[in-house]
Amino acid sequence: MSSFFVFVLVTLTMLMLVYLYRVIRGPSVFDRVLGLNGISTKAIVLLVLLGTMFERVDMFVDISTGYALLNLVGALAIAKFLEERGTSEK
Amino acid sequence: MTIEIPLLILLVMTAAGAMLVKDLISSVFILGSYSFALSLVWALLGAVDVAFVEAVVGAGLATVFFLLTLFRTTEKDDVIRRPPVPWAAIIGLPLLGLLLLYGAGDLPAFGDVSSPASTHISPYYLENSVAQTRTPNVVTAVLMDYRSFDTFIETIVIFTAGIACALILRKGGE
Amino acid sequence: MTALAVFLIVVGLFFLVVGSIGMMRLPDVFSRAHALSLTDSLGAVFVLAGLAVYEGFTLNFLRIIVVLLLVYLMNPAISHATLRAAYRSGLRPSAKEEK
Amino acid sequence: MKVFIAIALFALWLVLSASFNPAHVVLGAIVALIVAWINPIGTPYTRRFLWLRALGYAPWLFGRVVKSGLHVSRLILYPALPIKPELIQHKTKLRSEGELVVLGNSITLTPGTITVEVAPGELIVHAIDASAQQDLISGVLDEKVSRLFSAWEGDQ
Repeated sequence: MSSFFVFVLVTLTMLMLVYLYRVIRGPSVFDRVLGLNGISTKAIVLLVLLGTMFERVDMFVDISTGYALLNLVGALAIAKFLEERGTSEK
Repeated sequence: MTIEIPLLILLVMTAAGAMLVKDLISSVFILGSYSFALSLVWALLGAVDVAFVEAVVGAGLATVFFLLTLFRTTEKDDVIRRPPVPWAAIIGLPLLGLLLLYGAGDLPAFGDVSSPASTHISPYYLENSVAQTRTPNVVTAVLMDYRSFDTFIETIVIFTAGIACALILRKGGE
Repeated sequence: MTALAVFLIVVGLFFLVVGSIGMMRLPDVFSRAHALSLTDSLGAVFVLAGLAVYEGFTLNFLRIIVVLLLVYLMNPAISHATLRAAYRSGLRPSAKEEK
Repeated sequence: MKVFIAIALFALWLVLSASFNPAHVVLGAIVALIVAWINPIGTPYTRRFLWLRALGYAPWLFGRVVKSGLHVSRLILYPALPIKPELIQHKTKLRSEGELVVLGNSITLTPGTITVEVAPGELIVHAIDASAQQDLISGVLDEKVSRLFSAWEGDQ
């Protein structure tokens, strides 16, 4: 079971690399926001997975709850500001 | 450990990406993902409280503050400045580094049992913290229980700094 | 129980992989948001559900469920906000984007 | 209603804190009561949300989500990428904030469609291809959401 978890963990990290490509390349600001959001979703899942691997889910779930809430606040703030400013780039 | 390698690759890639990208906004986003990766590494090493702080401050607050600053200024640096070559720094800093390395030679070896850091109070924490505080992580026990007032005041300082930033950057200020 | 957990996690991984393939392939912001928020949050929900099942029906099960609900309610809100910002700042899906 | 919110908050506290010390439990109860008491519920234009019917709605929605998730996955994996993204205007009879929130979120949750802009009585939806819009055009979603709320109340 533990090797299966390692497999899942490595896969998730690889997927984060894909999203990182989108963050770096993404033609518009919104692509970057979406990419960052994808990375943080993976990070939330990864944290719970790490907790299961270390058998300390109670501790790690707290972090991932904090992650999720902050991610929500941050993304909404970013969207709000992008909306007010309009985009100068394409 | 094999688990850490992809995360470390991710860390190096995000750090390099944040430095190399021209557009400042994407640099901010890449820094955000760098924080995510870094806090995953902390969590993997077992330092859960550090991971939490990294997630909250690095990935959450810092990104928003950087963005607020960028919206107040322009996001592209269109003037190319060439600062004069800092000869004093180029010569002086390596010398300082050598001095520090020379000083580091006198430090006790890593994990030395008889070093001052691990003879005074650390054994007491290690032996008694679980019984006294019922917190499984010693670092957390020291930070949150034995030195809770210290941590509390630190939190107040950080909170004040945050409020000050929010007031300065407030929308429609002046 | 473990078999069910593995099954759920594998299904979730499938959706996550599809989501990131979509992130690479789809042409503009609006379509990419589909790949991100939907297949992706579906995948995350499946993986989290698998982990919860693996954990067994204790208090930790409930806590993972809380995280799961949070992810599930949060992702649509974020993608909607991002898309609305894109729409209001003048991006349209029909406009061809230069790569 | 406030009592209900307080109980829900208290349950959340219990689950997240996972400690049954009397001190912690009492503190949680006090905080839950204060938070529920401070926050106002709804505006005059709110129709009440019926929680029991939501319990029936959620599994149905999840079924739709999985089904159309598979559909979108097939679209993405298909080599020719047969998508036809377009913005559509969706007229709806729903007016109140609560209904619009539930409807918009449901549309966004269902793969293939995302709510882009919301105004009372009209939503702009981005759909990835024609078959993803079916639920919307046939009006199933509107009807289901409308049934989640009680009759109008307040000074309308």
